[in-house]
Amino acid sequence: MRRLDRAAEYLARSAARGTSRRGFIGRLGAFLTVSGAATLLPVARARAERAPNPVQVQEQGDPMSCEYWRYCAVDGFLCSCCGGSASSCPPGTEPSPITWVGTCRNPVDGRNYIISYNDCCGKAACGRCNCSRDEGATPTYQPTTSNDLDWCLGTQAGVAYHCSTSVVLGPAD
Amino acid sequence: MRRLDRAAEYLARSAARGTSRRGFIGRLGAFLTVSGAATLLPVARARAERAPNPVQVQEQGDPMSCEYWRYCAVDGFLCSCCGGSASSCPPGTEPSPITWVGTCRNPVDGRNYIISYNDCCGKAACGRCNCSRDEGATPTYQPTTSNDLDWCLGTQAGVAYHCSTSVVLGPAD
Amino acid sequence: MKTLLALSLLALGASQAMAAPPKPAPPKLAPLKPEELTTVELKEQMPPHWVLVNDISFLHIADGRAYLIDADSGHFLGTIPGGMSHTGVAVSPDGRTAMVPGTYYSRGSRGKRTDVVTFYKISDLMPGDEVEIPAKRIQSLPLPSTIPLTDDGRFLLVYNFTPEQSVSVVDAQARKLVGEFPTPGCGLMHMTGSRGFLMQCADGSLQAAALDANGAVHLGATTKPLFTADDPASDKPVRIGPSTWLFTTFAGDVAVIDGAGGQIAVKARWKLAGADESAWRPGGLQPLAYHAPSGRLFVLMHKGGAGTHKFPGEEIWVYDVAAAKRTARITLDQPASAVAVSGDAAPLLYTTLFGSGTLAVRDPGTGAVLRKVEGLGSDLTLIQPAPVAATAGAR
Amino acid sequence: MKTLLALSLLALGASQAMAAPPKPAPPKLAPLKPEELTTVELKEQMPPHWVLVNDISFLHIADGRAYLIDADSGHFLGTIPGGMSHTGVAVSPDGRTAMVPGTYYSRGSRGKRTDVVTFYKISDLMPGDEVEIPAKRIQSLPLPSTIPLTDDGRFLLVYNFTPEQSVSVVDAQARKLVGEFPTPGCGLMHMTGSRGFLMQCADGSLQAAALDANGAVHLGATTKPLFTADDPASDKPVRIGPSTWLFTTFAGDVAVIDGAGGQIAVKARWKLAGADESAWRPGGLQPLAYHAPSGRLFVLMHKGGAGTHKFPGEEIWVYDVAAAKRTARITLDQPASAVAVSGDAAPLLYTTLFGSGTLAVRDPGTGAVLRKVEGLGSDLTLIQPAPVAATAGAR
Repeated sequence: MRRLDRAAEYLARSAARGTSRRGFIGRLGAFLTVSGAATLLPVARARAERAPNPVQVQEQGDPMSCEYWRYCAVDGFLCSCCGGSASSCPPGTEPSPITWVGTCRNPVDGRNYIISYNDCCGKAACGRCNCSRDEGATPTYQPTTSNDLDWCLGTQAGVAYHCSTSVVLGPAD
Repeated sequence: MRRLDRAAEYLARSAARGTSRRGFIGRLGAFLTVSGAATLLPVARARAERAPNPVQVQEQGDPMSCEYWRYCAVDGFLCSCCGGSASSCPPGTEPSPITWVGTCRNPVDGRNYIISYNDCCGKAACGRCNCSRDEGATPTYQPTTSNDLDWCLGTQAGVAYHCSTSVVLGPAD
Repeated sequence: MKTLLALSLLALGASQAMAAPPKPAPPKLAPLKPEELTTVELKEQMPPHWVLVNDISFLHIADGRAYLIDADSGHFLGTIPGGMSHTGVAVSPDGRTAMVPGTYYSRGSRGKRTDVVTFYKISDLMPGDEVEIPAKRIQSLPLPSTIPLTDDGRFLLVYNFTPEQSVSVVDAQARKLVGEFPTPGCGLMHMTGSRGFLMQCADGSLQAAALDANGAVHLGATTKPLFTADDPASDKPVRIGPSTWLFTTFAGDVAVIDGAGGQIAVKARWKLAGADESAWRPGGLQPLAYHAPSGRLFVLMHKGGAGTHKFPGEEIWVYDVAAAKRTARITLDQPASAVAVSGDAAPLLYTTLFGSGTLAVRDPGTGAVLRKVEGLGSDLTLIQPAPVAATAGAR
Repeated sequence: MKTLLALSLLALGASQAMAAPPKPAPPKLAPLKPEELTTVELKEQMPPHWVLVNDISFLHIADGRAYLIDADSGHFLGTIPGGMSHTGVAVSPDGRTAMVPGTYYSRGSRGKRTDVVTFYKISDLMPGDEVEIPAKRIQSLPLPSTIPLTDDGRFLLVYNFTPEQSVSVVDAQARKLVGEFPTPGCGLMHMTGSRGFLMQCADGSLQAAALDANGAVHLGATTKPLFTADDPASDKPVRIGPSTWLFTTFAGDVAVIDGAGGQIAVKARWKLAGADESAWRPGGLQPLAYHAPSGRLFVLMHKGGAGTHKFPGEEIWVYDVAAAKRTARITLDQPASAVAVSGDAAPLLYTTLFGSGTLAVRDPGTGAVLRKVEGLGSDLTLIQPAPVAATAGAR
């Protein structure tokens, strides 16, 4: 949990700089997205088959296509094509516990959702289904909304980027 | 020089197996090709600019083309396209002290020459001017005439293959 | 940073996908639920139609890997990382464990070399135990017989070439190195029975060898040269029985060789091509596949002369090995540099072409493409179907 | 093993080069002499028209590298290895030494991480001294201001992001680590004078900082936000004077900012595009290049809306910076994701497109292609011309 402590520290410092625009809520969401990630670490998991998470019933579209609504700000290889899904890492990879977030509109219900773009890490690039959409992405010095950073830095060993997920955190509105 | 000692040992053992066909002379040539390589190691060299070796006056053709006569059994990236030449390694690479040999005919004088296909090593693949001609190449268990092996194994640290040279050792006939 | 690849697509004139303008909201639906990010876990045992495809990543050869594919669905299941000059993955006979001999340098392509065997559970594809082995593993074109397992999965053998030749033995049960054993003049380990193997020697002879109960290698009898200098046996034979291997020469001569009990005997010699087909030769990186339940041999064949032993096949020729007879010629829609066949009774035929990034799943009777799995890196070499033992037990 | 690549060519129908049948020997010539294999050595100092081109090798990101090119001849001179997420090479002002911040893992893409700065002499491109630095170097899209050198070449700065932000300082003379210094909330080091630099902060403000005589970083004044949240300044500004940087926003606003003496002042604001050109924006991985002797700014411009800041340029727009006026529009034959210009009085303009593997060498007046250097990997990112100081002294 050390990394998350650091993230909290970082957030506190950033807040102290007086930033209060869209970034801040994003930051909080982003850096704390997978706060339960430690319990998900493969070493701690039971050994039952665990299928990729499916998409939810109120969704339409193909999660293996870059056009899929959740991917409005994704930038990388789609985990759906790499042995995972939009919200599951492929076997043998580790989800980044901190990451950046975007806001995408679900065309089925017309609502905006906060999407967390966690990287799956620990193996070199999957190389399948490259999908690059920079909608709302910011420069690297605004990290919580930047897709130019390798977010695998938050994993146990800071290991290599493999693919990107797009996890629904909740409604944005 | 330890590697060369081993090569000599290996040759002795191979000879003891009673092999006397084309392989043996090839082997001797191959494994002792760059016997002076130790003196060429960059750490031991003076710091004067050293241009790539040119081709000899009795030759014709383009050493940056896979069609060039010396390359009849080369297999890899031509050092001529990587900062070296047919008989020079690019800067910052180390020639493999042992390697395999082939025999190519120089169209200008009609003579066959023994060509030593030393690898240049220590940086990842150059990636330019890939040239693959398997004329006379043998399986890996006949190593001295095999181009399926990474001959960088003979360098100081057994480092990565960068590109291939084609050095004239002398007339084959 | 992953937007980078899009730029090249743009250069090709593809337009960037932009979000469609929002439409009016439909009648109220319950909002999507917050999700928990999970990590996929697989079956514990490879089913018969899972297959590993190896990518040597030639231009970035320190970063080889294997892709695990479900050939029935065409789904990409996961990735197993390799190392410098990745050869392949040794899968335990029960299909539960993958063992990956890998070579790493402390500074990428240079520095201190470390060779290890890393154990992965198929169920989670996570790097588990690691056994350090002598940093001498052969760096070459990938050959399955450089990393064989004993039939019971107990010992993993790794072929070394420095150019001294030797075999490292790893106890896959105890997960420790047994030792390194010299095999002067001979290379590759073609397994013949529970502990025996054949090696190929530079003069065209074969060398028998065997592991003892502790995994130590003992050399046995040597044959006289069995192949001529002008037409050597390929280093890519295929196993057709517990102690029997089928070798092909560059020109397409077949030799069936039995190594039972450390005795080496040539059981049959025949030719792949008829007298009127002398232009046809076997070729590729993995030119032979054998389907034990039906006794069929699949061979990648092309037209070409001397020095074309790595040319991809234009056709697959199918043989009844017991009868030493060709039974079919399959014309390929695309050339193939590797062929393999699943070991079960309802098999799938697999082909790939180096550089294509595509695995073709075929009907072994007709060669018809059932499906293609694309986007598998660029430098696919060996295809490894699920082991036969797993095939027997699974599903 | 290098025959492998030929297979894919064969698949495309290319025929394999075979040796021509021998012709009758001509009149007797002296036979070729036995040759000695040598290793090339280069000039000690980069001449003005040598240029480094960086390849991040995105699909095999542990194996980045820089290619050294002679842009006058188009010759490929050599390779400098990078590491994981290769950013670029810091070249000493005298053009004699290349410093490469690199990240390595003990098992390729995983395992123990080690970050080092490796020193290469330009003359031999051999890895020399190595300084270990905190294993925190930012892994991102390559940005030159993550690895700047002080103007005198004494200190190398490396930007860390973990997500804590800090700067590691290496004494390039003593070849040792000075230390790591926190820079909370701000990143990148844009050098302003002999020891000063500017950082960009998340709220759109700038932070002044400076090194003391020992290389320790001390933070100075901070501005109020200078850019709006909706149109942030790019993290790819270009230096146009000893203490002055030209920033562009995503939408194409220009801000010229001086950091002399640790005081930060906006010297000018103008727009790249006219009112009737609002669809045009700067974009790419290296969108800006500045030629100091002529005061010209070169900008990669494309048509696109929000979120297109990494789109490659369709044109290069040229500006007289002092006059804040566009002086030329150059239409490109191929889009470009990076632009750079040599620092000498008779400059060359360089462009590349990520994914093309090609460096185009151009006339900076007309944009005409003088020559192309091809086969440079696949994922070219930053172009680094020889340093200006070397330019002044060499040739």
